Amino acid sequence: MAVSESQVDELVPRQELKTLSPGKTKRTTFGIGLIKGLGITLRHMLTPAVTVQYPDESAPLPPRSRGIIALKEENCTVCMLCARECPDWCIYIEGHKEARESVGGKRAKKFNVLDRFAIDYALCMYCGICVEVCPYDALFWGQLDNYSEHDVTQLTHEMEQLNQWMYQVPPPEELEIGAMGPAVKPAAGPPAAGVEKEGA
Amino acid sequence: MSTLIPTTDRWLREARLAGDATLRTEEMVLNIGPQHPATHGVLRVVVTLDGEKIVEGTPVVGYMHRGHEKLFEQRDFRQITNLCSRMDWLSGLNNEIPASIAVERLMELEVPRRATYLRVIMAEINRILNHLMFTGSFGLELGATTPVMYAFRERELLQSAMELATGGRLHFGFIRPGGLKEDVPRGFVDLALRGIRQLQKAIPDYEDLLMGNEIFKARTVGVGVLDPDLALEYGVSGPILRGSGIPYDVRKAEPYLNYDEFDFNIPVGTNGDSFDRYWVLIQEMKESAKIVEQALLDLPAGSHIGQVPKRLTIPKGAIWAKAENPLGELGYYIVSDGEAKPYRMKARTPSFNNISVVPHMLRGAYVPDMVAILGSMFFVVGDIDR
Amino acid sequence: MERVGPEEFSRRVSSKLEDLASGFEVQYGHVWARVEPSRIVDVVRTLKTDPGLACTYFTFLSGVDWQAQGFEVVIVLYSVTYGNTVGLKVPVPAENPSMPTITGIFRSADWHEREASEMFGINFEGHPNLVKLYLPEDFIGHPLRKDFRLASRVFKPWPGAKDPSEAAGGGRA
Amino acid sequence: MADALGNGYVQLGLKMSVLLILLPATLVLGWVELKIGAHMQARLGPMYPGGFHGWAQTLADGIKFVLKENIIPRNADRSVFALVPYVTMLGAALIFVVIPAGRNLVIEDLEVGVFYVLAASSVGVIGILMAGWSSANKYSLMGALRAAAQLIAYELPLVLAAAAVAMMAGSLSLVDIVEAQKSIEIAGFYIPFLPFQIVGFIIFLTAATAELTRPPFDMPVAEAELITGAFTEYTGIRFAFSLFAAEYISMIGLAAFGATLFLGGYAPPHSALEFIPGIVWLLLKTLTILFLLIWVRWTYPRLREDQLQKFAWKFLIPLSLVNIFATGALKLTPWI
Repeated sequence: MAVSESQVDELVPRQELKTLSPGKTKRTTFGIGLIKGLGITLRHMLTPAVTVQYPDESAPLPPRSRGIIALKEENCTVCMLCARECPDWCIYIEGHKEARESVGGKRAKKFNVLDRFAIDYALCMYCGICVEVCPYDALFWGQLDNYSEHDVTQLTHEMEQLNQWMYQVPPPEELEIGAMGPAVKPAAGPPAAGVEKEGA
Repeated sequence: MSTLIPTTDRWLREARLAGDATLRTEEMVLNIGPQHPATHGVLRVVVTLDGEKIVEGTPVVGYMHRGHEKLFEQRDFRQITNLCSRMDWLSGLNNEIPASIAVERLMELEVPRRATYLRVIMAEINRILNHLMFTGSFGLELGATTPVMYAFRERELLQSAMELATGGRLHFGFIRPGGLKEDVPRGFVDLALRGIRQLQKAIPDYEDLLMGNEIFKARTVGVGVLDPDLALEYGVSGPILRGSGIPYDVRKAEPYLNYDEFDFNIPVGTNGDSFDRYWVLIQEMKESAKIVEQALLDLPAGSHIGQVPKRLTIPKGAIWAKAENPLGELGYYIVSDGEAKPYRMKARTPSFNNISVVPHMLRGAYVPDMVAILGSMFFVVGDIDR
Repeated sequence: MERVGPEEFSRRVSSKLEDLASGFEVQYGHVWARVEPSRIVDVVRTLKTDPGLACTYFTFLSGVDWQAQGFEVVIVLYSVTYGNTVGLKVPVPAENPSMPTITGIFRSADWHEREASEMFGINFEGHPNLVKLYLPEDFIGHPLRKDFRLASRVFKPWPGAKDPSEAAGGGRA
Repeated sequence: MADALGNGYVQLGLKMSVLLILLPATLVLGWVELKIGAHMQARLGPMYPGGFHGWAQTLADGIKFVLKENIIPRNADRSVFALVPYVTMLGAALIFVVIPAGRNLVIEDLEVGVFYVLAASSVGVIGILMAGWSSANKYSLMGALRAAAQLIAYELPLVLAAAAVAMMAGSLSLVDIVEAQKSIEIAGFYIPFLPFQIVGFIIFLTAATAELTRPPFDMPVAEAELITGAFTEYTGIRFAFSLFAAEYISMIGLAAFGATLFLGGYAPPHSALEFIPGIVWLLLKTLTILFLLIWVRWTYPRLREDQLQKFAWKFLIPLSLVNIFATGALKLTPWI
């Protein structure tokens, strides 16, 4: 039943295989293990605790932490990309068209105006695809780890709230040494979020 | 209404009616779970007991079936990577890797070297996180409440390294076909190294606190022995299979990413009992720490994602791609009909096969052994049910 | 035992299973073959017991719904000894899909067959206990069939269905 | 001082106060256990209730238990079910009757004090058995049966360990036992029985832990297996009394008993320290034993019931018999 060391090499021939086996660890020397265990707990009792007293102090959140999705309303062009890429169908967008006054003889331009932008956080799975795909830097991850509502329906947050959360968005961070961005920027592809923010 | 257990009066009355006052014995059917501390999650085990001895034990699954395979068919691969991590929530990143590998092989995408290194680093950190969780919870199941707290202490640094890079603590969603979502931020390498060093310093404590403990040995050595042939027949994989003495590890048997460039060992148990499985788990953490160390110190400069078209349309075909999840062999069988969404995506999760062998191990064990067996089968219910 | 590459292993498999299976090919390092339902038990038994193949490791069994073309049951076995994977594709008719069980050879197939049976409605003849695994007993339908629509995608309109111009009032930009 | 204590009314008042401080003592011990356990696990434990290091945590827990609904399962044996908290509490509290806190500071100095403590401490197990039987729950039943089996296995070593001490002292009265320890005096230092009875002390601690159904011998209430075993169906104040209060009271009781037997009870370590009341010394010694019990609890995993039986019958009982034999030999050697 047990496999010997020599058999081991035969069993997986693809690669050189080094194995370890429990061997002596199983043998019992009565009492030593019990005393060692007591020593470990006593040592920990005499060293300071490592926990953070949560409501009073909270561990710092890293800049990429996925807390809430904030909307920079001015940047949104109602392109619907985020709503389409969302796996959970939890982004609701409504907008209308407006024409800009012609300036200096130029032709009047039509552009989209955002009327409603809502995210249903009850459905959201915090994957961040919407932030990733947004081509105009309108969506950001903000840092917030303790927001909650009394009712599921209230978890659908509208534009005002999402705008407010822009204040929770941390500044962009530097990348690790050696980072060179995507290999070759795909022609029409959205660049990765981190790089994008760094440039912003 | 019939009672589960006859109360004093009823029993005496029945005995008198039956004309004899002698005590009779009968087997008792006990439902363990779906809400029970030993099944961490919603696994249910129906056991037939003869006193404290288990005559028959059958796991009942499905309490957490979320229909991942159906959901996969409605999503493209960027969305799928985010869904994959929800199957086995303790090793999210390891779940995403084979899905991406499958797409990369089908589309013949090239993954930059830096991305591969980072994938290995994060997959191994994730493996350590997963193993720490199970070393802790196994102690908890045997009544030792302290190891789990130490395990969480060690988890914290590595967990925050992962959080620093991906923004998530459980569901990373960091792997993309062709590379990674983005490059890691500055400070990741330092933080991860610190986490690894702290872990390496703490592992002797785990070994002394539980593995060296005579009570622990009494509870685990010779308990829940899994025969290697039975394990193979049931497709058991991961630390459990290796605990039974079979050195099958996808990282060595069919190297993916660049695992063949790193120096690490495969810990293998000798007789497949709960102790061996636990031992394998602890040793694997050491080995993973070695891999992470090598990869971190050797991390090349470069891109985090290869040349990937904006819209991933998968060529027609089928592929079976697997990887070594912390809990065993995780694979996806993907059938594509040339669309962005897979036509069929079967997830072969390790816990499913691992748990299906449990009835054989429960037979003849005591109720407390059941806890030791289930605890050392290292399963995540989301991974069984998908 | 010497190490065996997938091509060499494929030759072995095809020579052993010549009259039982067809369509041998190597895809991404794995050996695949097509097997008729009536032959599947023999094929699996040969794969498991033949010392030159030794596919003793049961990986998974599942199905694919090819709609009008029927179903395809996929069985993947692995040989720990030789480090090779063998995949079997078993075509099953769309009407009354049925194939013999392989639980006699791999007891592990029990749960896999139960899952495939509830998800696709494939009958595994001779299975000792072909009841639902995941789904509640009174569940109607087979969720992984293509004609089973995902309810959440039916009841809710797609928020992204609108054209940007539609969302912005219907005119052309 | 001794005269004042001899006064009947003062005695009565003191006797009453012993019982009155028991409940608060459980709250304090509960808090101490929470804190020690937490620090052993590299955390802080309760920090908020009451202000200073969460001193009021157990009090808040108690209030919560009082406010909770008291549920009796429909199939339960109602009267037995409701009686359980009284039985477990009574068994635990009875121990204190004979524990001397001073030469005269004892509720009743029974001639058979050792015997009485051992008898009283096993009453609690009857409570567990009643709880398990009356709950009409399979987990509870298994827990109760385990508790009964455990009692039988561990009562014996406990008795034998105490018997060795009684042999040393030549009396079953706890006051006499303490006085006997005071009589061993080297340069003013009172030497307790501990150095002579180190094996007996370890046996006593092990058996007491099992008797208290505390880890590593907490199989009757194992939460990972039986979900607090016999008390699965208990809620609210009944749960608090039958599980926590009873456990902590009997824990204090057995620890005080152990302190009396092995550590010299109310006797100070040196004759120059006689001016400090005996109750302080008793308390300190009791706390030492309590710390040992708590320490063990937060370190070890749980044994299995059959392993525990094996351990008790095949190791502990023979060992305690050898201990008794050795004690007899010690008594016969002329230099003691």
